[in-house]
Amino acid sequence: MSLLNLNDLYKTVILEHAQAPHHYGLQPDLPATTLNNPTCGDVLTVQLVVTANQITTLQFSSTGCTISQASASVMTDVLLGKSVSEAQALIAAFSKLVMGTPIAKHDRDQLGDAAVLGSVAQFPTRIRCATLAWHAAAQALTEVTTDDQ
Amino acid sequence: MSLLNLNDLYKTVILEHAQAPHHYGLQPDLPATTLNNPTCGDVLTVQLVVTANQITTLQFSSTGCTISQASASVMTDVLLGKSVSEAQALIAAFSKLVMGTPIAKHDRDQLGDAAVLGSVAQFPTRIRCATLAWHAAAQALTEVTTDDQ
Amino acid sequence: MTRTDYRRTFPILTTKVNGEPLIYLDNAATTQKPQAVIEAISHYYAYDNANVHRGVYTLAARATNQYEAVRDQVAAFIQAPRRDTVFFTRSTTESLNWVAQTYGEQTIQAGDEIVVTALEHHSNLVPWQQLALRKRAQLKVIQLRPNGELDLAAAAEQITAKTKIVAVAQTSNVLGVTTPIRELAQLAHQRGAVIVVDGAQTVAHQPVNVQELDVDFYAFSGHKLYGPTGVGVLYGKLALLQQLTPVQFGGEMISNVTFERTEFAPIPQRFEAGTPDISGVIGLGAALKTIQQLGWPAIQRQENQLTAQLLNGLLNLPGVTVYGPESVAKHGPVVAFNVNGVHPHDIATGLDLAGIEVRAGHHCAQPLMQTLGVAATVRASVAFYNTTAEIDRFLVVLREVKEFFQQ
Amino acid sequence: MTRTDYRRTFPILTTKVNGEPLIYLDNAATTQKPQAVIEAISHYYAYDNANVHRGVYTLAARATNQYEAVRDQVAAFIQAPRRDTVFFTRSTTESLNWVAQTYGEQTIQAGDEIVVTALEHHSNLVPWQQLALRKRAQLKVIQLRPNGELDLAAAAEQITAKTKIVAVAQTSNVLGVTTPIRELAQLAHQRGAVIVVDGAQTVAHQPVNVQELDVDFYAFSGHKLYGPTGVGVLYGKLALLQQLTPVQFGGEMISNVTFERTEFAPIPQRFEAGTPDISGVIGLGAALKTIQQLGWPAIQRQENQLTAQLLNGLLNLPGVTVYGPESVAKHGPVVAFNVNGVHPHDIATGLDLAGIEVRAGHHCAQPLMQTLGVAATVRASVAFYNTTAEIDRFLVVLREVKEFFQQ
Ligand SMILES: Cc1ncc(COP(=O)(O)O)c(C=O)c1O
Ligand SMILES: Cc1ncc(COP(=O)(O)O)c(C=O)c1O
Repeated sequence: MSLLNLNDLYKTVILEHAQAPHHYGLQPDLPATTLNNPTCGDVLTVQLVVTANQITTLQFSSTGCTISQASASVMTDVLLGKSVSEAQALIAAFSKLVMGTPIAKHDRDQLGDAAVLGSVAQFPTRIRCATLAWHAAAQALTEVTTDDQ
Repeated sequence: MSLLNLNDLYKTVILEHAQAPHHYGLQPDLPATTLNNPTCGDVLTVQLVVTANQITTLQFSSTGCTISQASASVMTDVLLGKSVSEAQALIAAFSKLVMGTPIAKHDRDQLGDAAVLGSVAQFPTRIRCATLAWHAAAQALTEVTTDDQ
Repeated sequence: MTRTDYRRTFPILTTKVNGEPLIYLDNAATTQKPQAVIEAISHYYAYDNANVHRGVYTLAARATNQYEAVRDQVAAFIQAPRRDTVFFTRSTTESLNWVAQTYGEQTIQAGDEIVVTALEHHSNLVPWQQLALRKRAQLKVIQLRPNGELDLAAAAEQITAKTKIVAVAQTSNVLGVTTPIRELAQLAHQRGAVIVVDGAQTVAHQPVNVQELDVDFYAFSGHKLYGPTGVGVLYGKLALLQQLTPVQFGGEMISNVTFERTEFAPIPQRFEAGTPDISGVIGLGAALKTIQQLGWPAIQRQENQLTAQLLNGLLNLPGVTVYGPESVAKHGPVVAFNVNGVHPHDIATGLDLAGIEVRAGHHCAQPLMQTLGVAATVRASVAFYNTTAEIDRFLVVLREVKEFFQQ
Repeated sequence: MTRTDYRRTFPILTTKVNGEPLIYLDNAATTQKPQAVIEAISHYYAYDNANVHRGVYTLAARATNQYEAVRDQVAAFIQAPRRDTVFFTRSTTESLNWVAQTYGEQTIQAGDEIVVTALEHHSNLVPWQQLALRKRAQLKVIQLRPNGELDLAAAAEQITAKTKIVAVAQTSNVLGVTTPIRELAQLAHQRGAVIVVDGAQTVAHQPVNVQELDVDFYAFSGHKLYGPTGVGVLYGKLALLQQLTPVQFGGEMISNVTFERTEFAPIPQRFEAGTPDISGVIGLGAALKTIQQLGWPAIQRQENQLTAQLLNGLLNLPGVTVYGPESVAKHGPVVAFNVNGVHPHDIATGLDLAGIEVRAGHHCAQPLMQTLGVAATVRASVAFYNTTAEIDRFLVVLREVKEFFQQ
């Protein structure tokens, strides 16, 4: 094996996010959304607060692989400060990206570090790892949005 | 197809027995043993009386194919007048015969017309048709024998 | 490729039986398999074999993708609204039993009615009969018209407000008649019942649209559809499937397990406990592709022609009784008959000696035999790969066999 | 033929994955298939395909004889006393569920106990758990010793006069440990319980004698035994099978049917409703023949050597935790481990890029993971066709992957 192959998937930025994830840790007093990945038993929880239609708090905690940890970390970076509809659009764009579907340049730019996870498309069994946090955020968004109304 | 093949299985003596079976018909006042062939739904009933260890009555009735009708007919010819143990030995010999296992010359002689049914061995799916009556007789024998004791 | 080219891709059809070229006319029992199906299975084992839904490695992904792609194919084949409304079983028999064990078990109470028809295969009769016995419910039977067609007026009488389940075959495996599923579905739904359809004898011979038919459950087998043994399908309406609990547990049908309790996975995984027949499913995918490539018009044109030839040939043979409708328009590719005074077994053996394979027996429809007043029948059933020359030969040999026994 | 010759008859073992020669180390999930098995299936479809138990014609007889001959092979393989004490299911999972649905359903009452062990696969846990919940019975768990071995003293405590069923795997699919089935059977019988054994991970790796073990039910899968998917086996003691009623109805499992009632066929037909996986059964026959030809001594010698190499290699890698016993003598050919600080998925992906296929996850044994205090593990499992060179390469690449992530 050439370790180059490993580098294809596990780019430095991914390893860095996984080793020192951003916005990691939960607050006891905030509502939380938990999803799990039945294949590996991984569990991921996000907490998300929307104030005046803007994501003002977004943090997570998880037991999971490098891909899921890194993906959760970059997700918090990307979505924090976004409006609900911007966030929803970016979540959809990220899903496409990791499925290998081309996305608009504008979305790609907005995704920032997360765009690096596009390499997951070549590893179909790992797509679920990459999308877990984003699915959790999407679900949390519907919950807070519903609460607002 | 050559009809010669059909003649191999359906020898003249078999056709004759099937068309005019011997000892056909039941008596309302005698105990009866009924077996069925689940594949085709055929039903065969025998009545068997043992007096002083000898088969004194043996008759049958059935809805069935040529092979099962002919086999029942020759069976009554062969077993009538035999002792219980002779009959049991002949039933066992007949079973072997139609399975294609060699049998003793003495048994073969005793089987008479029934020996012709040895050709069934080449038609594995029809063996059950040939043995149905003999199985019914064997079962009836255990029932009357038990009654005697 | 033409229909004749497709016939050539079925290796068994070029073999001999008892020294004579095989003429296979027991397609209602199981169909033969094209090279494409045989190769799909071999290829899977030679290149892609791994367990599904479990591994993160490449082979496992390949196996899982191929397996799940067939679910999409099956959903498209019967026009199911969503891929997760179909799941894989062993057979039609298992699919129908599953509905009885889940929906039936949960729904039926003492005094309820389950309605079947007089033409059902044991697989769509005994599960309901046993359920009715267990629950002290009543099993009711829709009788047939003298020509074997289902009597819709009788159906309207039998299906009442007490009816909870109507279970019916779309095509009879004995009489070849097709039942009016849309109308029965409407009747059932008007009375608040669900309709469970046994499509075992239908799916290989005509396009099926479960949404247009508006059926609640639809069952069929791969092996009667040019696919391998070991794989069946059950379609169910989304809302029904979602409310049902599994009957088998273990493997990948869970989402979380502790010693105390289990959370089940979403449908369809929830209903596929343990390692499924992966190669069977992949083989079924190849079979569906063959049907799609050949196309319904070519299949139906040939089958209609063969059925007409078979039916008319038998009707014109003196001393032969044909069961079911005499009109080709009302006939699926199955014809049951008897030669007067000759037992069906003897006819089948006579034909077999000429390489012609037909069924003799009760065809797993004993109550229908009782209705017809016979113990057994002969049955010839065709598929698109049969030829008019084969039917000609069948009719010639049948006449010879008949004369042999009636001599 | 030598073991190496046999290896060459597995076509997939000469393929590449991700550009590297395939090193298949997920044999506990499913084994690869020799050419003999692939060809048995192809040959059946190309020459002998017909439905079983139904036709009187030649093809049907051939199919039925081949199918039933495998029943004899299976009975001999596990030393069952009679051919009719084994029947075919889809899988281990179905076999175990079947026992729960028949014997379990008929026997278990509120307050009874069902005893399992802490190492069970979901397929031998969830069916009993759900049965216990349905019946308000108690599910009890025999715990393991720290090295993963079953604690017989704990078993003697858990199995009481209230225990009706003891369900246990003979070999763990995670820890590789083998449980003392004979002793457990004795304990169970002394207390008046039956023992149900999950042999999924055992039958490919050591001879099994169900009479000597004195087990009441024994379940396994063809696909973990070099055979096809879609076929499983259940053995049951004669007296038990004879008293059980079927759970699926239809097809050839009947002896007489009217609309009102059904008489079931004798065992084993009674329990094989509908068209079975005929080609799967015939493929299993070919697999059993391969095992017999190669012989247990050759298989066990190689698997013991590979297991020792694997286990010692992993134990000697710093930063690696191995679960289960550290002694090869106590080890089946399955080793579960973790690389400290690296998620099992990442390890499996790293190995996969080098063509090495191992499992990462909970291995359908979530409660055992909870006992081990981990969410998931990596698992490498060998079969007789694996080589020492493959294990060497696995250990080398594992070290590289480990360093990559721990850099
Ligand atoms: C109408 C009908 N229903 C059900 C079945 C049962 O199919 P299977 O044996 O594949 O379960 C058959 C075929 O035997 C059939 O013809
Ligand atoms: C110990 C054990 N039991 C049961 C099973 C289930 O086997 P299957 O998926 O073939 O039903 C497995 C394999 O996954 C196993 O390892």
